[in-house]
This record gives sequence, C-alpha cells and structure tokens, in this order.
Amino acid sequence: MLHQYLPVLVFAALGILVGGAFATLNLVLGPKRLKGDESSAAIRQMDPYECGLPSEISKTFRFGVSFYLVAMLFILFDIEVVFLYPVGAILKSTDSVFVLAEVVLFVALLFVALIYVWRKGALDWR
Amino acid sequence: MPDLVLGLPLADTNFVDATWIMIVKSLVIFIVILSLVPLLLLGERKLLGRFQQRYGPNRVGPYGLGQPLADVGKLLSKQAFRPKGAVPFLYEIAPALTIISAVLTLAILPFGDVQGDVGFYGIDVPIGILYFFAFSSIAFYGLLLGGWASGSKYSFLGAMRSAAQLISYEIAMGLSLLGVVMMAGSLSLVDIVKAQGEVWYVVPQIVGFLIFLVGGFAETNRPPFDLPEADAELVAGYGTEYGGMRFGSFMFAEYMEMLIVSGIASTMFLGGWMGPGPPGLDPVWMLLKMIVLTIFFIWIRATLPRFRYDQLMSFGWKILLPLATLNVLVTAVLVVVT
Amino acid sequence: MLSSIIWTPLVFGLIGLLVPKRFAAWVAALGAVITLGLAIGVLAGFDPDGGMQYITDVSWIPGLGVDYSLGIDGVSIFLVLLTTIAWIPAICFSAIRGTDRPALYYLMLLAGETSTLGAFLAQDLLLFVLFFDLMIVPFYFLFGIWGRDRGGEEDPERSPGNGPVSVQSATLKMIVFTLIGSLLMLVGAIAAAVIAADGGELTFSIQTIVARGLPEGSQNWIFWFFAAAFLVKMPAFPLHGWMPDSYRAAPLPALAVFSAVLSKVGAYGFLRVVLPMMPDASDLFQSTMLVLAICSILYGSAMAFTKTDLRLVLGFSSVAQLGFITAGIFAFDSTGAEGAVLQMVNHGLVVVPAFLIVAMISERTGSEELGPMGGLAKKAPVFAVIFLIVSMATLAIPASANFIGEFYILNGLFQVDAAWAIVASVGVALAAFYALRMYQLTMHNPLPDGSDSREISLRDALVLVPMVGIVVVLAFCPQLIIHGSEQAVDSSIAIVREVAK
Amino acid sequence: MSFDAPTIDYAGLSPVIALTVGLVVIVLAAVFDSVRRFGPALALLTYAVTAGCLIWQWNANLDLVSGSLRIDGLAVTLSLLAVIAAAVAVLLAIGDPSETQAGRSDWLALLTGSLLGMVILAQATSMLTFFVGLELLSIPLYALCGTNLRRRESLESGLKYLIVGSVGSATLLYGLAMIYGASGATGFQAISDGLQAGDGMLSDSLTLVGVGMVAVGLAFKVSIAPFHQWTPDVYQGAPTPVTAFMAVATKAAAFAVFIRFFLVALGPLADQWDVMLAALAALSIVVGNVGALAQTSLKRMLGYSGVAQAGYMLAGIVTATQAGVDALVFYLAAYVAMNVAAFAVVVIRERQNGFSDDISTLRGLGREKPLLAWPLTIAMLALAGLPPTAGFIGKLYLIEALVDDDWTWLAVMIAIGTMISLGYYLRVVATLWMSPAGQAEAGAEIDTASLPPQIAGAQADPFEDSRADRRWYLVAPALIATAAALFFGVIPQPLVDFAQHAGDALSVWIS
Repeated sequence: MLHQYLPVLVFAALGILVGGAFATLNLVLGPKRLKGDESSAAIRQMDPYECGLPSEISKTFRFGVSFYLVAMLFILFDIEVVFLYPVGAILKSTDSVFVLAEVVLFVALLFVALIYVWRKGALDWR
Repeated sequence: MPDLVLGLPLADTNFVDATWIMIVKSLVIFIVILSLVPLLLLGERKLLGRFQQRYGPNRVGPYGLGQPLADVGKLLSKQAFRPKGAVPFLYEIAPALTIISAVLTLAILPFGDVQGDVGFYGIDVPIGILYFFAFSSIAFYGLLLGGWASGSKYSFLGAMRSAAQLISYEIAMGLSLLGVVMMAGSLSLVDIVKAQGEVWYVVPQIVGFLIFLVGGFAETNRPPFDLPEADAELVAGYGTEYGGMRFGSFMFAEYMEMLIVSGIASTMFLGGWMGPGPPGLDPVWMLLKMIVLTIFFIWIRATLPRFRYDQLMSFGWKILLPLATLNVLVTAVLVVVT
Repeated sequence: MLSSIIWTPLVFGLIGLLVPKRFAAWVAALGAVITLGLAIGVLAGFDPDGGMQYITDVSWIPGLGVDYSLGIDGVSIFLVLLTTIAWIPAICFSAIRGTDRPALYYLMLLAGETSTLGAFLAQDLLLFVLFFDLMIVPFYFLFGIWGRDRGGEEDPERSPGNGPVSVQSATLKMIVFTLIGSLLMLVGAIAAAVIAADGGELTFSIQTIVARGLPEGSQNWIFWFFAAAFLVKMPAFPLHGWMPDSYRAAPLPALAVFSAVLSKVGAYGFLRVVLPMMPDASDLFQSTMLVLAICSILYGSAMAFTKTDLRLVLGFSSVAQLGFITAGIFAFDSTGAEGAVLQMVNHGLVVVPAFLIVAMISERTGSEELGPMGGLAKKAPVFAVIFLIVSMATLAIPASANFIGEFYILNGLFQVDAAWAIVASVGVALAAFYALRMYQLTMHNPLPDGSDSREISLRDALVLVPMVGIVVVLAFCPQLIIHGSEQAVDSSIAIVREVAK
Repeated sequence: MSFDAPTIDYAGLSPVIALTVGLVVIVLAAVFDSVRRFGPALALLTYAVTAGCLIWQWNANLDLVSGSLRIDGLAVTLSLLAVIAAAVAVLLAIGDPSETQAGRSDWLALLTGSLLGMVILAQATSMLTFFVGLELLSIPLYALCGTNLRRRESLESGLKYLIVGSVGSATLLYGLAMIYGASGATGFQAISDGLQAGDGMLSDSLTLVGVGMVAVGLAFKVSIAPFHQWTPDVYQGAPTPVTAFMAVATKAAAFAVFIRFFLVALGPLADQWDVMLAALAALSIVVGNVGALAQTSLKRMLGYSGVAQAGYMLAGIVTATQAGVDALVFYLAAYVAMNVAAFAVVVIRERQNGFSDDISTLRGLGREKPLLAWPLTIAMLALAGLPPTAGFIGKLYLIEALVDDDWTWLAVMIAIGTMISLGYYLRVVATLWMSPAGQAEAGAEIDTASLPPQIAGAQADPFEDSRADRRWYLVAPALIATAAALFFGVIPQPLVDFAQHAGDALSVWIS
C-alpha cells in the first residue's frame, strides 16, 4: 500500500533506531545510581539546575506579551505563505495576468497588516 | 486511485523503482550522511581553531580524526538520570524526536537524476518543499518538548525563546523558497533542479538565497542566532537538564539539520547535482556543494557576534519578512510578464 | 374643504410656536374661530338628505390599502360644529388667565382639535383608528405638563374622600387605558378589512367593508374589540377607572374640552362603525350593551351626588349622560338614535361652560371642595344666572333641548322594552338631584369667610355668554339638529334594525 | 494548461469592494499620525461611497461569486439601513471616551470591519458566506464593546458578548452542518432543492434539529427571548455609540439572513418552523416588555425594548409571505430612525452628567432643553407605536401581514406587547416633561460615597463636555432621525415602496 513511500519508512526506521539508541544507551552503559542510596548527594543530584538567587518561580510561569504577539502574527503570515504556495506552483504554467493580480492583491493586503502591526509596535520585542 | 493513508489520498511519487533498490539507496544515503556528521563535528572544531590561529583537536588519532569517536564514547558512558520535576516519557523521547525528523528530511534530498532504473534520491514527492517544512516543524516540537519536559525554568524559558525565534524565521524561509518555486513552476525538488538547467536560481533569486541561508542559521540555532542556548545566557537553553548521549543527540540533530539546510539550499539555488562531467558524478557534485555551504555556516560562526534577543526578533520580522515578501512579488511579476 | 377644517387648527398651533410668547394665545384663538367659520360654511352648503357629502378620497398608503378619505353626513356635521364651538371658550379662557409655556400649550390644544375633527370626518377605518389614537397624545401632554398633583400633604384643599393623586400616575393610567382599547380596535379594524376583502383587493373604507359584510363568527369578537375602545373612551361604567384621577389632576380648560368632545367620539364610533359593520353582533349583544348603559347611568348619577369634589361631580354626571346616549344608540330605533345624536350635542354644549364655571368657582373660593363652599350668588347675580342655566340644562329641564333628547331616547328604549325605559327614567330623576345639589351648595347658603363672591369679570362673561346663549337658542329649536341628522342616522341603523326584527 | 479567468461582476460587488478599500484606508489612517485626525471623515466618505454603490445597484437581482453572494432588493435595502446606522455611530463617537482611548481610527476600523461583515451577511446565499459574514460582523463588535478601557462595565460587556456570541455561533454552525448533512448542499437554493428531492428528508429529525439549532444561533444574534440574557448588560456596559450601532445594524443584517435562510433555503419546511418562530416571537414580546418595565437605566431599558421589538419583527418572518417580509423591512427602517434618535439624546445627556444613564437624570429636561427633550419624546412615542410616528404604521403593517396570513393570535400578542410597553416608554416621557426640575434638586444630598468617583465631584472627567448639546455632530443625527420618524409616520408611502422592493426580491420563492 505504501510501496511508493518505502524509502521514507526506511529512513523513519533508521531514525528511530539511532534516536532510540542515543536515548537508551546511557541506561545500559552509564553508571547506575545504587538503589536505596538515599544520601543527600544522590537526592540533590536530581534537583533541576539552579544558579544565582533562589527564586520561587515554579515550572509554569507567565511570559511576556511579546511571546503571544509573535505567536498570533506567525499564524497570520504562515497562512499567507501556505495560500501562496499552490498559486506559486501554477503561476508559471497559467501565465495569466488575472492570477498575478490576485496574488499581488492578496500579498498587498497582508502587507498593509504588516505595516499596521509594525507601526503599532507589536513587532519590537518587549 | 491514489493510495489512502488513514483515508487521506497521498500524492503519487514521480518515479518508483524496485523495492530492494529503494531500501538499498536509502541505506546508502543514510550511511553517507551519518558518516559526514562526525567529520563535520571535527571539521568545525578544526576550522574554528584555524580561524583563531590555533590548531583544532589533533591529539586523538591522526589530525584529530579520532576526536568525534572519543566524544561519543565519553557521552555514552555518562549516567542516564532524570531531574526531579521532569515529565518521565516526554523527557526521553524529546531528543529522539529531533533526530527522527532530521533523518526523515533526508528522504527528499536529490543527489542525482534517474540513471538506469535507480533514482538518486530517497523519494521524489511532487510536494517536495512542503515535506521539508513539515518535518522541520516537527523538530521544533522536539525542541519545545525537551525544554518544557525537563522541568527547570531555565530550560523552559530557553525552549520558549528558541521556539519564538524558530517560528519568526520560518515564515521568511517559506517566502524565500516561494520565489524559486514560482520560477520552476513545480514543487518537486527534482523538477526544480532540472529547471535550473541553463542558469542556477542563485543568480535571479540572490535575495531569496540570502534570506534562506539566514533563515537556515536561525532554524538550526546556529551562532549568530544561537542566543537561546548560548553559554552566557541561559546555560544551555532547552538542553540544560540533559546529559550524556541525550544531550549528544540534540547536537547530532543540529549538525544533521545543518547538512539538510545546506542540501536544500544547494538543490534550490545552486543547481543540485548539476555540474560538468558525466552523470555518474552527480552525487559528488551535490555533496561538494553541501560541504561548501556547511563550511560557510562554520565561517559565519567564527566571524559574526551573537545577536541580542530583541535585535534577533526585530531583524526577523522587520527586515527579512518585508524583503522576502517583496522578493515574491517581484518574482511573480517577472514570471508572468516574461 | 374638509381637509382644511381638519388641518387649520394645527397650522395655527405651529404658527403660534414661531410668534412671540404674548401673541401665541390670540393666534390660537384666531385659528379656532377660522375653523368655526369653515364649519359653518360646510353647514351652510349641507343638504340633510344628501347622505355623504364633501367627499375627498386620496390614496394615502396604497401599499396597505389605506386611503385618506373624508366625508361628512348628518351624524358627523353637528359633532364637528360642537367641536369647533367647544374649543373657542377653552382657548379664550386660558388666554385670559395666561399659562406658562403658552406656545406649547396652545399647540397641544389645537393638535387635540385637529385629531378630534379628523376622527369625526374620517371615512376610512384606519384613518379613524389613527385619529382616535392621535387624540389622546396631545391631552396626555396637556394633563401631564400643566396638570397639578392633587390631595398631597401640602395640598390645601385635601379632601377626605379621595386620596392623593400624582399627575404622572393619573396621566399614565389614562393613556394606558385608552391605548389598550385603541390597540384592540386596531387589530379589530385590520381583521375586519382583511376578512371583508377575503382575497380580494384590500381596502379600509367603511362603506365598502359595510357593503361586503362580515361573517357572523368573526363579527362577535371584532364587536367586542371595538366596543372596548369606545366604552373606555366614553367612559362607560365598567371601564371608567382612569376618569376620577385624571379629571382631578387635569387643567380645567383642557378638561372641559376633553370631557365635552372626546367622549362623543366613542358614541359616534358606535353609530358610524359598529352598528353598520357588525349588525348581527350588535343585535346579539344589544341587551348586554343596554345593561352596561343603564349601569353607567345609575352608577354615574349615584356617584355624582355623593362626591364632594366639583370636578368629579361633573365627571360622573357626564358618565351618566353618556350612558343615556349609548342606551339611545342601542335601542335600534330611529327616534332613539336621533335623540342620542341630539343628546351628544347638548351634553357637549353644557359641559364646557360647566367646567369653566368650576374654574371660576375655585378662583373665588380657593378650592373645589363642595363642603366648605356656599353663598357665591350673594354679590354675583350674573354669574349665578349663567350657572343656573347650565345646571338646569344638565338636569334636562323640560324647556331645554336636553329634555327633548332624553325624551327621544326614552321613547326609543320604550320600543325595545318598557322595563329599560322605566329604569332609565330613574336616571333622569337622579340627574335632577345632583345638578340642583351642585348649584345649591355653591351658590346659596351663607358665604364662608375664606371665599369672596365677586361678580363675573367682563372678559369671562364674554367667553361664557355666547356658549350659554347657544344652549338657550337650541332649547327653543332642537328641530334643527333632529331634522338635520334624521336621514343619516336612519341609514346607519337601518341595517341593524331589519336584522333585529 | 490554459487558464480562463472567471468573469467577476464588479458592479454587483461594488458595495463590498468600496467598503474593503475604505477599511484598508482607515486601517492605514490609524497608523500614520498625520492622517489620524481625518479618521471620522474617511469613515463617513467610505460609507457614502458604499451607500452610493448600493443605490446604484438598486435594481440588481443576480448571484455573485458563483452563488455565494446575491445582490437583490432585500440585500440592498437592509445593507443601506446598516450603513446609515454605522454613519450615525461614527458621528456619535466623535469625542467619545471609548474612541479616543482605543485610538481614533482603530475604533473606526473595527466599526467598518463589522459593517463589511453585515453587508456580506445581507448578501449571503451560501452557508459559508453566511457564517463568514456572521463572524466578521460579531468579532469586531466584541472588541468594540470593550474599548472604553476606563469603565469596568465596558470590559465586562465585551467579554460577556464574546462568550455568548461564540456560543450562538457554535450552535449555528452545528445546525448548518446538520442541514448540510440532510440536504447535501451549501447554496440556499440548492439546500431547498436537496431537501425536497431527498425522500422524506423534509420531516427527517436531522433536518428539524438542524433548523432548530440555526434558529437558536440566529436568535442569539438578534437577541430574541430565551437567548437574550446578554442584551441588557451589553447594551448598558458598552459605549453608547457602539450600543446604538449594535442595537440597529446587527438586527438589520441578522434579519436579512434570517429571511433569506428561512424563506429560501428552508422554504419547503415552512409549516414546521413557523410555529416554532411564532412561539419565540411571542415569548420575546412578553419577556422583552415585562423586563423593561422594571429598569431604571435608560440603556438597559432600550436593551429590553430591543428584545421586544425583535419579537415583533420576527412575526414578519413567521407569515412566510411577501407582505410579511415587507412589514419586517418597514419596521426595521422605522426601528433605525427611532433608536438613532433615542441613542443620540442618550449620548448627549451622558456627556453632560458624568456618564450615568439613569432615567432620573433626565428629570425636567423638557423645561431646560426642549431641543433635547423632543427627539427622545418622539422616539419613545414611536417605539410605543403611537399614531403620528412611523412606529404606528410599522405595527399596522405587521398586524395586517399577520392577520392576512391568519396568524391573528400573534397580532393580538403584538397589541398586548405594545400595551405593556406603554408603561416604560411613557414613564420616560413623563420624567422628561412632567416633573418640574425643582423636584430633582430635592434629592440633591445623596451620599456621594456610593457614587462612582467622577460623579462624586472627583477631578473633572476629561471626556465630560458640557456643551455636548450644541455639538452639530451629536444634535444632527437626533434631529434627522426624529424628522424621519415623524415624516414616515405621516407620509409612509416612500418607506412602504422601500420595503416592498425588498419583498419583491423574494418573489421567486414566496408568494
């Protein structure tokens, strides 16, 4: 059924092989922590990396607004790219000015959006 | 009737050779690339040394050739541990995910045309470029999962930052390749290379090429854009809590990704396997161009200072994106007018 | 011609807005006089046996089949005259005394006149409903803005009988009662037109709907929708809840006109719309309507002679009079109907001076409560005579036209059934009782110290005397109205009569 | 492969094109400071051009964009109403706190975007454009409701409208999916053919549930009873120009698609859904009127009255006849005039007395500022349906359409609803005229602790503008709307022709 895509499957298998190996070899080759070794060193070894003043920020904390802005803008412009690809592919073969006008209009509208967002300062990272 | 996977029709590939040939050629490609990566590792450290007027590693084996083996050996012997706050399963598979997606992208790199009944490439999918984008965003998942699952705030913030950087540059890369697709009139990589018969697309699409390369640096977190896991900043970014070969696999994936980006760049802009000499030499030309571009990667690492994060983001949005959009517009007009 | 009669008052009202404050009153008075002139012109050219005359028929909303059609016949000619006559003393009386925001006051008063005239002259059912609704809006503003809260703590003439009344709630109750009726009538009117048309070309002109006739079933409920609106307007016994409060809160000149003319529109509605259009239903509900009429006669008279507030006495007396008129109409006898029409005119002519006199009394005694009053006749003989004529006319003294009207009505009632006539005549007796009580308590007895009995001023006299003069003239020749409206009234109840036989 | 470009009817699309160009210009104006001051002028210019295109296309009657839009009488008339409402909203917004805080032209860009959604919705004849139009209409409105950043209620109203609106849209989408499942097509005409062709699809439970859910979705948007909970709070919370726009324009556009979807697409199902809609109409007449009786805030009361008026208008669709559609469009046009007059006065009064929209603040206005009192009085009389105004003719037209199609009980419901409505409409008129200003001072020593700061004499509110009643751009809409309400009450024939033009557009589908 997936005859034509066999190479992809082969690569996938190889990838999983290599990835899995790298992930698990340490368990096999590396030194083990002795069961029952409750010494403070073993316990503390498991603490996540800390440096500087201890701070009570838990794992999940809030991000700057720019992260959310970038995410939203990414969606907007990525959809633009996704819409442009099919037209781009057939543009050469259709060779019609109408398609060109459509593409230019579409990109121009999104360019207006970019200008609006740019001037409103959503792009500079705060 | 196209094949159905989970009910969704799959595009037929342009050329199907015998089953065993497919398996063999995939293995050959994988082995060649797998061997290239340690060489690249070493090459980078040697070249950096040379740039800084010092020798690179030359203690282990002749000219330091044994160095990569030594590194891998060292990493493998580390203790596999998991930090307290980590999410067990996701913590392990994150590095593997980046490797799997990097390896899968190899399938579409064309190393030559169909000679006899063997296509010198994994598969020639009519939606070539989109395949590349698809799997490069899966790598993005691996990276993000790694940062979040390891439970420490440093790695989480590092992951978020690199994620933001990645998605900002992905758009510019997408637009830059669009110019080439418009000129070639098809998405499949093999057709694009064939379309570069008389002139390589690097000439008309110089802007696209430069944007793609800069995007490539950002995509692989390479030096000018490697702020998220730069030592001075967030220790090792998303890789802070990883040790041993898991940390190694992140490195491995990064180098693999570098090779792929230069491979795609050479296919799209530098005429892929096109070069003087008999068709037999095609894969050699392709590998040569990939290595030249990789060296360019390393060269940039040695020269350019690191971007500050807000400069990095505004560069992506305010310069690359408008430039790429204009490039697309100009190409579209030229393609239709001429 | 008829359109000019309807719209002249409004035009003058609007002119009053532009004219400086001082002249607004006299512009309004001029407008009312001109309208009276026009009405007399129409009366002059009126041919009693000519059926519908001066017809103007313009298509107003073709989309909905509504035409702006007007016409005048025996029934409406005298009511139009009554309206035009009644407005003049009201305007002059308030002009003499002056009001605050005069331009707006006279605009509202004249708008009231326009809509009332419109209601009498409209021959299109929708136009009639529209003017019927429109009538109440100016009076809502008149009562609301210029009326006063009565019976509150700080009100000097607080009377034990009736509690405090605030202007807002009184006017709200009035307009809600009236509009409930008129909204039901709107639905009834549309239903009548649609059912009459049944698929054919939809039109609202009363003649065509009467000609097409309505099926028996729908007639019944449409009858009650119309009856509700007219009974509230009169006000008849069961639906008069709004009357006491609004009468006590209202400014007297506006109230005079309101009580005199607007209540007649209800009765006129029965004659013009209900009887011809729904003969079977009218015959079916004849007895119920007669019971309602008799009840409002008895209830009205009973209340009239127990109430201590002068306004309420007159209010309930008009409830009784309207009861008589409705009884006359629903006797389905030509004499009864003619009597009703005559009585409508008479009652209108009498009520206007009556309310103005109440205003003068309250100026002299400082309050409208009958209890503390008395002895006003001592130094005001002319005032007393005028009041005597008015109250005599109210109780329908044999020489007056009211007596002729009531005689006709009782005669008509007799045809139906002797019992109705007998009970109604009790009402006549009671009328005598409350009219005399009112006169005696105010005019005779010793003059209490608080009030002064001063003669009627010349200007007030000029306002009242012509009105009372007409009442006296009419007393000698009621034949004018009877003869004038005879043919039209017969034609409107002809259909009902042969259905009733 | 040769590529033949599709033929685009630019004339038919001209209103949408004009609005889009206008929107882009306003968005750019929002960003360049030099042009920012001309925001309102640009917006009004765009609406004028759009209105021009709509009038130019007055007699058009054709499908556009391969069957997804249709420009015909119904679309043109109701789009005109929406454009007028938008123009008034722009005028009322000049100097409004929400507009200045949200950045002059951004506010106008949102408004124009919402208007574009309405024009598309009015022309939609396929499920896709129906939903796209509805979302494009609603989402800018959610944002607009929350633009008055200084007032907590404004943000609350925006959020509340967002949540309820999305519930409505979700239900609608679900219903559309079911109807698509039943009929197998997205175009309205194709749906009705699909439903008839399918064996027994007409009484199939899938279709009926779909129809029910679409009705619910639209009921949310038009604020018809059980789904009106959001209306009073959002009307009170949102900035008044937005409330005015929302009250009128959303109803115009939503009823356009309500008519088209139910009469064209679900035409064959008429005897199933007309009883349901009649029940909804009756319920919202009662709930709307009774709800409004107890209100002290003018905007909240207008919110409830909006629910009741939507009930009256829904009756127009229940008859499923051309007369019904004409009556509905006529009533909508009258509704525009009435509401604009009322809201304009609310805006003016709001800016003069520290943004409290309580009815008691209107006390004695008749004596002080008759110029302000008359528009509100005539608006209230019109909303109550008293004769000299267009409201009376509107109700007359509706009742006639209903009785004609022997829905007499619904006509009586409208009459009863109007009776109840007299209670609160005339209470406003009474407060305006009847209680002399003196009485208001009697209650002057109210404790200022409970009052919001700006009333309690804190620093003068920057947006308070004592000369608001002499601003031409606030007084003009009020006077024009009042004149319209009176003129069409006395000479309704032009408006009847306007409405009948909408009815004729559907002559193909309904008798």
